[in-house]
Amino acid sequence: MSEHIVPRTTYFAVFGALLVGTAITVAAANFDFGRMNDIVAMTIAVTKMLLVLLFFMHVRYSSRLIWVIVASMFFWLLILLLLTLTDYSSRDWFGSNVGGIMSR
Amino acid sequence: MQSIPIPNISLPVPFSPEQASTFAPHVDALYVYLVTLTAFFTLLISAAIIFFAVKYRRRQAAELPRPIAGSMVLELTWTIIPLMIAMTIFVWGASIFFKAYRAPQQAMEVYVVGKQWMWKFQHQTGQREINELHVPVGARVKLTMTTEDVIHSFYVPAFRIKQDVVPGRYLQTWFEATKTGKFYLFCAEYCGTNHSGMGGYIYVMDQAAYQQWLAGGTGTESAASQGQKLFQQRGCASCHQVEAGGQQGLGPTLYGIFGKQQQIEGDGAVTVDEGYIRESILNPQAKIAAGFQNIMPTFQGQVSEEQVLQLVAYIRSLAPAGQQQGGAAAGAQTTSGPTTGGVPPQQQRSNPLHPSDVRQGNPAPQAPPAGGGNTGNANRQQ
Amino acid sequence: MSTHAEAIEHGHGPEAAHEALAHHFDNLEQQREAGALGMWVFIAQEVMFFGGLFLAYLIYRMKYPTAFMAASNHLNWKIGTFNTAVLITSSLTMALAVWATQTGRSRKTQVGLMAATLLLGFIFLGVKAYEYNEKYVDGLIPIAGWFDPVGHNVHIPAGVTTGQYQMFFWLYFAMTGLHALHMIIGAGILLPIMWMAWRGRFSPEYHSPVENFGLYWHFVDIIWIFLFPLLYLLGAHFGKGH
Amino acid sequence: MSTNTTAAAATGTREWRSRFPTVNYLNADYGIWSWLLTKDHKRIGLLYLISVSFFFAIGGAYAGAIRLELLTPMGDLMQSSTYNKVFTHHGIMMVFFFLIPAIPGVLGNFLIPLMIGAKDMAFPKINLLSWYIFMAGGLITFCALLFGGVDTGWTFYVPYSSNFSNTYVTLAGLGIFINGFSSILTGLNFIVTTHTMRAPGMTWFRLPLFVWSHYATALIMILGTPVIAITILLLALERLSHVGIFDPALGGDPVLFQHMFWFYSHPAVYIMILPSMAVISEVVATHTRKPIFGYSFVAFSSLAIAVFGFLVWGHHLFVSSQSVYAGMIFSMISFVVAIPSAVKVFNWTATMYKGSISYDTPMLYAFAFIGLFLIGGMTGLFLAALGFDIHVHDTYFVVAHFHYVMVGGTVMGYLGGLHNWWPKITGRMYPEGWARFAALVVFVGFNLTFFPQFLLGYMGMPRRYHAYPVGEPMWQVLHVMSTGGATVLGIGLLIPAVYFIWSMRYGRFAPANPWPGTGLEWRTPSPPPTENFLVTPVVTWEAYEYRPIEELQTIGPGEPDQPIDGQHPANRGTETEER
Repeated sequence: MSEHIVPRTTYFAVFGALLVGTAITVAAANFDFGRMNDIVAMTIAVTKMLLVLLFFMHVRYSSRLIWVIVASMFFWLLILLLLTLTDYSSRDWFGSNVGGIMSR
Repeated sequence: MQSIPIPNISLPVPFSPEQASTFAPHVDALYVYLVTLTAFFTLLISAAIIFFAVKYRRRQAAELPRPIAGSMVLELTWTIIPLMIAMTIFVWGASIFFKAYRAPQQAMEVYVVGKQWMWKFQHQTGQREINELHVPVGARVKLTMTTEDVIHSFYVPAFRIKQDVVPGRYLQTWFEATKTGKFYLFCAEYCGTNHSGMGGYIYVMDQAAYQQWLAGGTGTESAASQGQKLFQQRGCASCHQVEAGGQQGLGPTLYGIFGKQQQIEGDGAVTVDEGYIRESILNPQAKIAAGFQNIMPTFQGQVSEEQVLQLVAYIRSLAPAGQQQGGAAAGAQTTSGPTTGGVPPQQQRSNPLHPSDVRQGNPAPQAPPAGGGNTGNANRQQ
Repeated sequence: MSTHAEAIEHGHGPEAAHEALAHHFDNLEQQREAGALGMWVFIAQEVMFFGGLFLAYLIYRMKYPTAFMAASNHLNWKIGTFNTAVLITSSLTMALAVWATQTGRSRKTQVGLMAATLLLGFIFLGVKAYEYNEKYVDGLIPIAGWFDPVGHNVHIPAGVTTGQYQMFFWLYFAMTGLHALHMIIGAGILLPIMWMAWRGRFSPEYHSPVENFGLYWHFVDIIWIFLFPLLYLLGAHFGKGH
Repeated sequence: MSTNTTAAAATGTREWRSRFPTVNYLNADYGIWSWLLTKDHKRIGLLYLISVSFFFAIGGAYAGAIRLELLTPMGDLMQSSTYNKVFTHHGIMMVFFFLIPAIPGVLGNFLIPLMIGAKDMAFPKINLLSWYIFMAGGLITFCALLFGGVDTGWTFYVPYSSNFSNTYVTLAGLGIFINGFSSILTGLNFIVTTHTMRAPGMTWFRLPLFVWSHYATALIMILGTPVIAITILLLALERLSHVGIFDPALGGDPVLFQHMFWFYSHPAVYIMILPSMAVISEVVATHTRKPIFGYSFVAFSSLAIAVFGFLVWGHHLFVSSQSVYAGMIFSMISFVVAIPSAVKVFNWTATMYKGSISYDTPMLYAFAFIGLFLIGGMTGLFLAALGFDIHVHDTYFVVAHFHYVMVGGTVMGYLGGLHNWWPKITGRMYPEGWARFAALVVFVGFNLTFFPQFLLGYMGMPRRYHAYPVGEPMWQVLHVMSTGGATVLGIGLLIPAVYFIWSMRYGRFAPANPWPGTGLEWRTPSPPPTENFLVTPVVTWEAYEYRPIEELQTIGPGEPDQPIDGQHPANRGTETEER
């Protein structure tokens, strides 16, 4: 497997897209979309991250093994976040008090 | 879940603590099931290994057995059957868990505060105890618990109940004792130096003895009336109305507020429960009732966890008769009167674990002589 | 993915004698691949390391949304935006540095691009230090005894406790501090790589250190891409409503 | 031949040298720096062997102190504050500095490159670095214990560890934090090595199961360890700044610490047991002369354990005020994760069917492992059952359960593995008779120590108790049994320590393939040369493909092993001294 050389123009294009993404996320933050605020911000951040991963970090041109590693690190991060959230988001479901009230 | 009948076993199981609550037979039945399964599989595999080891022992140094690659049928068999057995355990275990965590609506309530290294109890009727809890047999007892310092765990082996208490939160557990007697209470979550000394007894008494015990206290006040005093002392009344129909003060009127939905500043509403009241006393800025100013000072550090619980009891009592939440089923009436003998709990040492290790300490400051409670000799090391 | 088998097919050839080839590898291709794989595995580890902080952020953010928005308002989003642009630019120069070694550009180009990366990294850290100082002036350092926003005339809105405020700043300092630490470590690694580049060690055949360092630097950039909206932009609209 | 020991040894050496290359990894270089600066994975394995043995001895001494204290219910041997430190030190030393690094550090480092036909790990310098990091972490923690100790329990639960304990929590935490990076780097090396360094013809499904299991272990090390690192870092920062994200005073939740702690520490249990399963797979195949029944099921069950092991940490929080629904999810997945372990046990048992089963010491440990791990695993199902766990959580039942897994599983596997590869590591045989005797002593002592603890736990004895009720004579009876068993176990563990050291000087010389096994490690001389194989091996056979011994090739110059001559392998060595 010989390595792929990404043309310079791609790098500049990605750089431009990242700057635009930053501008959009800053602009969007000044509007209140209610519950969508976080979704908008995170969508932009994930897009920017994918650009960096795929082009700057050459994942787009890498072996399947690298894809598997990238996928698994997000998978494990999601395990950590989501399974912990199952606890915090459902603490109040079971009766009003049992299982815990947060206070202070 | 409740529709599934949970098996129980009332025969004594060897090497198990007494069965003294309604949960105990259920837990023991599951235990017997699990031990049977384990014994079966251990014997099965051990027998197979011993049989193979003898039958197929190496007889000649150079022998070369025929290789066997594997068998899909066998693999699937010993994947699926254990999985199904495991799921039966899961369902059984979960059904007991649900039962243990679904607190009954009508129950006698006791407030519990864990503290390095003692358990403090407060009855709705005012009795306070340290490292001892007197309860009537056959009554449902709901414990509302918190801790003043680190995490502790309320554990009564004979009742098969355990619940960690976490600082900053109220947690609940409940039991219904089925047997009179004296049962160990332990702290099961490691909590520091004298962790193994943080224990005592649960006294389960028949109704008559329990009423006698209740009457045995001198000058006991109900938790609510203690809370009422605090309410006055701390000047809460200058802002909060406590009577029906009175004029709204600077803070919300507290009459009848318990259990209601309260609109708060910003969005949303909260149910006024123990946790919300506690939060509002200690961290008043956190959730401000809609339409009020953020002017209430915090009482953090000025009232103890026990006193907060008394205030909670008082605010709960501010409702038309009959609508009070929960309700102390057994002995809700405030009792006070001369000591009539009965059970002399003062004789009981609170620390069952190591009598040699009991240190004489100062009386717990927040535990005035209360009915039947061990007061002075709590195993305090600060 | 090449194993020895392929390696043998490729033949040991003249490149087997390359000075950078370690004794236990068959050829540079295998060595390069092992290096890149190792770096990716290391990055996976880093993701989980920051993951713990993101988890804490997520939990408390859910519990105290208002407090986090209000506290976030004390961060200067303009400075944050500037720093984001700086870091993205440094990622670009690093990507170009990798490109320069891959295509065998002059060592001046290689070193120049790396120096630009380093410089941008220091600008980022300098701005960060300025921001930290600002927080110090406002009494927002979340250490017990130091945290005193009220005493520094910082307005804390209703419905928010100072404890929750402090929680936000604790997480802010932990997350940005750890990120900054990664940048400082990165700068420390980049220096010897620049030295190697100056000595003309890198060529289209051998440039693993630059490539792997690039992966690390981009990863640090990605962390910031998330920290920026989560910490700085959270409360941007909140201030307007009040 | 000769009756003089020295002369015999010399004769043996000469004969041995005539058969095998004279230079091996042990005598290639001399001097302390040739060890401390070595990049040879085999020497690094030996460095780990020395250091984990040291930490195991310390942990074991603390265990002895615990058992002595519990002989009586009164808590009269030491003060409660001392006792709390003793069990904390026991846990920290055993978990972080013995159980986690033992098999991967010693046997994994030594064997993985040999088994896949590589000259070394992919990153030899990082491999050495990971040992230094391990030692730095270990010694810092050890200093914390010496200066005055830690009394939080190895679980470091907040807020006790953050705001209340005034012992050396930060220093010990720092040691564990540093040690985490050793684990991460070891895992990184295993993964990259397995991917990129396999010999020609060594496909994934020709890999010994040892490598599969270590690959799964490495996954957990990479993805789990960083989370405990950040958790301990946050705890240390909280102690330093006197405030932090777990502090209830800020609205923090102490239970979040437990989530983050167990996110690593539950999978860490699989870091401890998977390498042991790796050893057992090899030992069972070698000593029954049969391929492992259902190779691919055993291989994939390791990966399944690694993945599902990450989804069950909440079963440590059933009574910690975790949500009831989260408890249900974690409980259910906990039952699922038991299945791959069960599959392994069934497959090992099936491998013995129609095998040629030897009673050599490694196989005795494999028998012990299967039986004890079965009990340990089944009692894990007890604890995963929500309603049942309420009663036994934080009692001796839990203590007994994890000792059945950790000692009955990991330590048995470690000892079995050490015996199995001792001839390869040192080029000498251990004394078989003593070894079988010691295995029996360990087995008996182990069961006597830990079985009573199941009963104690169900009767309600909480863990980490310095004293227990005097009014319960049965509790004391069981504790006395346990202490008696611990004495036997301790003696059983001392015997191998003595004869292993003895055999390094006086043991019979080992042939390249004493058992014989089929793996690549058995096809190179004992001890192996520095770069493992004299020529790059080309693998043309499947895993565990047993053939008549004459057909087993040795890699490189040197004769194949002698045909099996009816002698026990221990007597089959080239050294023929009469004893």
